[in-house]
Amino acid sequence: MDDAGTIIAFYVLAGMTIGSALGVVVVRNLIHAVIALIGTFAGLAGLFVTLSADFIAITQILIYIGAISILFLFAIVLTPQSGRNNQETFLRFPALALSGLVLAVLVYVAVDTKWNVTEQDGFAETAGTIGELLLDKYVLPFEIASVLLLVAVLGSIVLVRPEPAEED
Amino acid sequence: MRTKVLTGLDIAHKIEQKLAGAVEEALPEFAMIKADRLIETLMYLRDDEELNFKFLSSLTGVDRLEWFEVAYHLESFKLNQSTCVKVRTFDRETPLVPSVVTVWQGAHLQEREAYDLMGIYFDGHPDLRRLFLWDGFEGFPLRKDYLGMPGGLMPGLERFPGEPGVELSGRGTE
Amino acid sequence: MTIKSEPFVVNIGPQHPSTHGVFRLRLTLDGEKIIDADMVMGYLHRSMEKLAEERTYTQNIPFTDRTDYLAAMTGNLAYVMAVEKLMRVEVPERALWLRTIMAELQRIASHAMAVGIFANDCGAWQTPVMHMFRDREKILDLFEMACGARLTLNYMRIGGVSKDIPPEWMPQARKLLKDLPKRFEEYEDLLLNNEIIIARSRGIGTLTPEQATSYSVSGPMLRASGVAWDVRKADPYGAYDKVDFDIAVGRHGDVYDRFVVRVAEMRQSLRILEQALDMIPEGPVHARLGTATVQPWGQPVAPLAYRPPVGEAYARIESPRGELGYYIVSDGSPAPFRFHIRSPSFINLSPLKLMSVGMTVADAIVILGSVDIVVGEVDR
Amino acid sequence: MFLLKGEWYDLRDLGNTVGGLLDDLRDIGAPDWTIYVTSSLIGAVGILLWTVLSCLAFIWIERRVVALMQNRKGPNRVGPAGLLQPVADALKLLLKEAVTPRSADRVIFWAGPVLIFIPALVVFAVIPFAPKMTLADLNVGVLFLIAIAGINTPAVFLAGWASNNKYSMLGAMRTIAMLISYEIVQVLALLGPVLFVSSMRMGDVVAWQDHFNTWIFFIQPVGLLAFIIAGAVETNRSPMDISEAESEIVAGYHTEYGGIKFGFFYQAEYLAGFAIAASIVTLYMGGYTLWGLEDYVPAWLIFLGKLYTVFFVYIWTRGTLPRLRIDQLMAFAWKFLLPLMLINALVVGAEVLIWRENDIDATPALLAIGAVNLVFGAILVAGWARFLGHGTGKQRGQRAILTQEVGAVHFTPEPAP
Repeated sequence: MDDAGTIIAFYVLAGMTIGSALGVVVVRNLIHAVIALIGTFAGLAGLFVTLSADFIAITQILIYIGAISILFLFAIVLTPQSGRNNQETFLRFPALALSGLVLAVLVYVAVDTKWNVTEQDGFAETAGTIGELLLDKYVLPFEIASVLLLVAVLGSIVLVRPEPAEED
Repeated sequence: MRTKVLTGLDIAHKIEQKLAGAVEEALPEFAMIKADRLIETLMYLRDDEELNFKFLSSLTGVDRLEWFEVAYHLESFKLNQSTCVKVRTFDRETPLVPSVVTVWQGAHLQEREAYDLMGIYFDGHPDLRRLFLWDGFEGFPLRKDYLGMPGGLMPGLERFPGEPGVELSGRGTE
Repeated sequence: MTIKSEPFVVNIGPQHPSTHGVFRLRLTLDGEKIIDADMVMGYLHRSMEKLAEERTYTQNIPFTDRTDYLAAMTGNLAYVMAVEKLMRVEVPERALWLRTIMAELQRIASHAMAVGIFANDCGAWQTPVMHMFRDREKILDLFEMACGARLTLNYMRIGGVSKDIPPEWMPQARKLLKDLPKRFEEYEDLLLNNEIIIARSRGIGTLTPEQATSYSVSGPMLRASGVAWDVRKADPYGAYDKVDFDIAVGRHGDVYDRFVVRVAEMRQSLRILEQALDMIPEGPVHARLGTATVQPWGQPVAPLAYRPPVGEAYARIESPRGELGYYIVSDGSPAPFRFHIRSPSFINLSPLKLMSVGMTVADAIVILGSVDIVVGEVDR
Repeated sequence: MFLLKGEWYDLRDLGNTVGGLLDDLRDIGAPDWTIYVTSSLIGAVGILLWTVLSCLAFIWIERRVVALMQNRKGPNRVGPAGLLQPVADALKLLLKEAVTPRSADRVIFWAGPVLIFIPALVVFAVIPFAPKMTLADLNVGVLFLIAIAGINTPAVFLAGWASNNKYSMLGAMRTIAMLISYEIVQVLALLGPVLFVSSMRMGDVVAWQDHFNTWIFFIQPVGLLAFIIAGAVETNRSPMDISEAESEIVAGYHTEYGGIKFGFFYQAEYLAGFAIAASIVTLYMGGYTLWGLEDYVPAWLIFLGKLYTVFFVYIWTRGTLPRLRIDQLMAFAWKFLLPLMLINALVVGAEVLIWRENDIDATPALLAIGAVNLVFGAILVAGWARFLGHGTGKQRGQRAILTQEVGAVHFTPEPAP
């Protein structure tokens, strides 16, 4: 896995991910920010590919680019008078501090963890393995996630349901 | 079967029986209704069982030079009869007649058209705007005195190009 | 609580594939739902009513072609009938029959377009229109044989028609009449029973008979609302009192019924034509007009012109689009003193807002298609 | 014939030719990465060439065929029988000025056509044109198809939004609503083949169909139907072309695009159509196999033949059917196809489980499954339609009432739905 191609790909993709993630924060136009977010997702999917996690990579594209970004776009466009521009807010510095904190924690964990390095090849078929794990070892979190989604669906239906007419 | 045409005299007779004094003038072709009693007369024409003029076929303005008149051609589907009544106003600056939108919804567009082209104002019309011409258009083109041609010609005021007008008032009426 | 999106205004037209001309519909939308509809017209306004006041009665006939250019015959017919009423002219029998035949051919041609374009508005990609064009072309060929023009025909004259049909006209007309029923059957099969068309047009743009009457709606739209009113039957002109036909009436007054009524009327027109082609008598096609009404005018040249007596006349006929009326006021001069067209396309638009509020954009297009407007006639 | 097996001049599978070339490269001692790059370049260029040529050909075919359906001639002036018309059109699009509306968002406006074109092309990477003619036979190929098609959604939205035109916006919104709904249907429909084959590799799906001498179409008729409909939605084909409904919103999300930018949309639409047809052929209709004929006839020709046949069906519907309304289309996805596909997935799962657990012979098992699925599917479709109030005779066309009575009123209010 340590051939030149993978390493180059890793740095290119990492640059793309971080660059567009920065774009999300910096760009003023909300729609442009969503585009940058799509770039982040795509970069992330590429990173998964370099880890030979192709199922996760494809799912990343399917769910995040195909659905989540659309959700953002809908939320931006359909909110009346949402305005398309980010305004300066006083929350800027607290947010910066918070994200700095998160970064510090992540870096610390990444450095501190003893990463297992195995000589074993990547999974040939990741989908099957993930499926088995989901329905076997991690069935409880999986089911809880399903219930959560169901509640979310019901909630959104209740939200958009037109009120029954008062008259007649 | 042919449509029964109620002449102006017939219809004037009917109206006078019910609403005395509402008819100003009755001719074979039409009955002229007084403007202030127009709505109740037309309501009567519409709702009376024997008249039943539920359908406003045509509404249009005519510039008779001395006065403006609005002609209403009415029809009844049930009784298969038709008639024509009119209303007039002598004011040339802002001719004002009552709007009949409350009687027939179909008058809405036709009154807008008459206002747009003939400059007849309809009192009580919900949305009296220009229809074919744009907002801010000057004058009302179907009026006989609308614009002149170079050389002082006023084509609308002549009988026909090349034929001088003899008398101007109330032309087209006998 | 309900979530509403910001209302926004969409202009359908003046340049839009399905406004049938330069007509503009301003829709205020909440999402796809229409909350307000406003018509803007006049892009094709040629001020015919004013122009006609400076032209002789005969010179005005071409204007009537150019109002409803898909049904020029009926436009001609209504106008000359109004003038004849004013002049009290007796039209010869053969001319009456010819007028009837031409008007019915024109009705088939016009309804074919209406039906085809309606299917187009529903989203059928040109195919129905093209098939309808095939039949319409044949009818236009017949018109060309009779009067030399295909679209703006200028065929009717005050007191008759411009000229008699040539001898080879009849066989060709009969051949067409033999072909058409088969085609109509095919169209009825393909369009009337089409699940998607039914889904798109049932229950859309419904008008009750009371609404339709109050809004001065006429023609197929009125009949689709269930009112059996057809001027051809109620006040027969031409030779309609001598032929046998039915009034086609709809059931629910929705867009689909307007479509059904038009298809049924094409059938009835065929029925009229079949009888008329057999019953048409020989004879002159133009009335002899006395010198009392035909007098020289103007100086120095003095061409002849009709001078109807002082008075006014309102004549109405059943054009393919509805009740087409001409209101003419004469002051005894060779030109009309007032010339007003009661155009069915224009007045049938009055309930457009009523029909389209609460529907979606797609429905508004279908509703507008079902009104079957010709913008030349809306704006005049 | 069999002497050819695997030689570079064996045109039955162009993979052999490329393989021969790569072997030569290896022989002269080129480094691994050159071989890697060469093979992917050849594949990419090949696919690009093929799509462009097919597009040109099918633009002509579509116009001629639809013209035939409409009693007219279609393009017949440029070149023999109008064959060069698409080329002329393409040239015209290339030469036209690329206008950007002043109020448009310039960057996204430019990005729109590109973002739409790339996924439409990338999809073909996983399509097996012949046994050795797959650019990248991913082991999640089926998912890849859907994921890449899903990139279309934000691209369409961005194109519509960036145009700053209300028609475009409406079209974009419609497209998104439609694509997202039908993507779910598509995924559920594809569960059928995937469960049977128990692999998401496209090559495996074809191999499975070849091995059992059956097309998945025969054991998944309802699934194929749903997939075809979802495919029509995805490629904006009639009767689901509401996102660019010409009679309503002019051209939908690409109203403001002209010149070659429009050309991109136009070609992307064709590519999407080919991709859907290719997926149908691969997943449901046996791919490049035709019961042994692929040993004699070039397999990729068989594949293309099937592909064009399926694509022709889309042209056919375009020439014949009117268009549905957006709410009807959404209702159809959520109320009709989605439950149907959920039940279908359940049934397929049960069938596969029973088959596997009991070690039944393939032939009787497949016959039984096919019969069960056909009957069950038919009952389900008819029953569900009836449940939703369709096909109960209420929808039949009614004729007008004929009457002689002037002034009578024959009105019955429409019964409430």
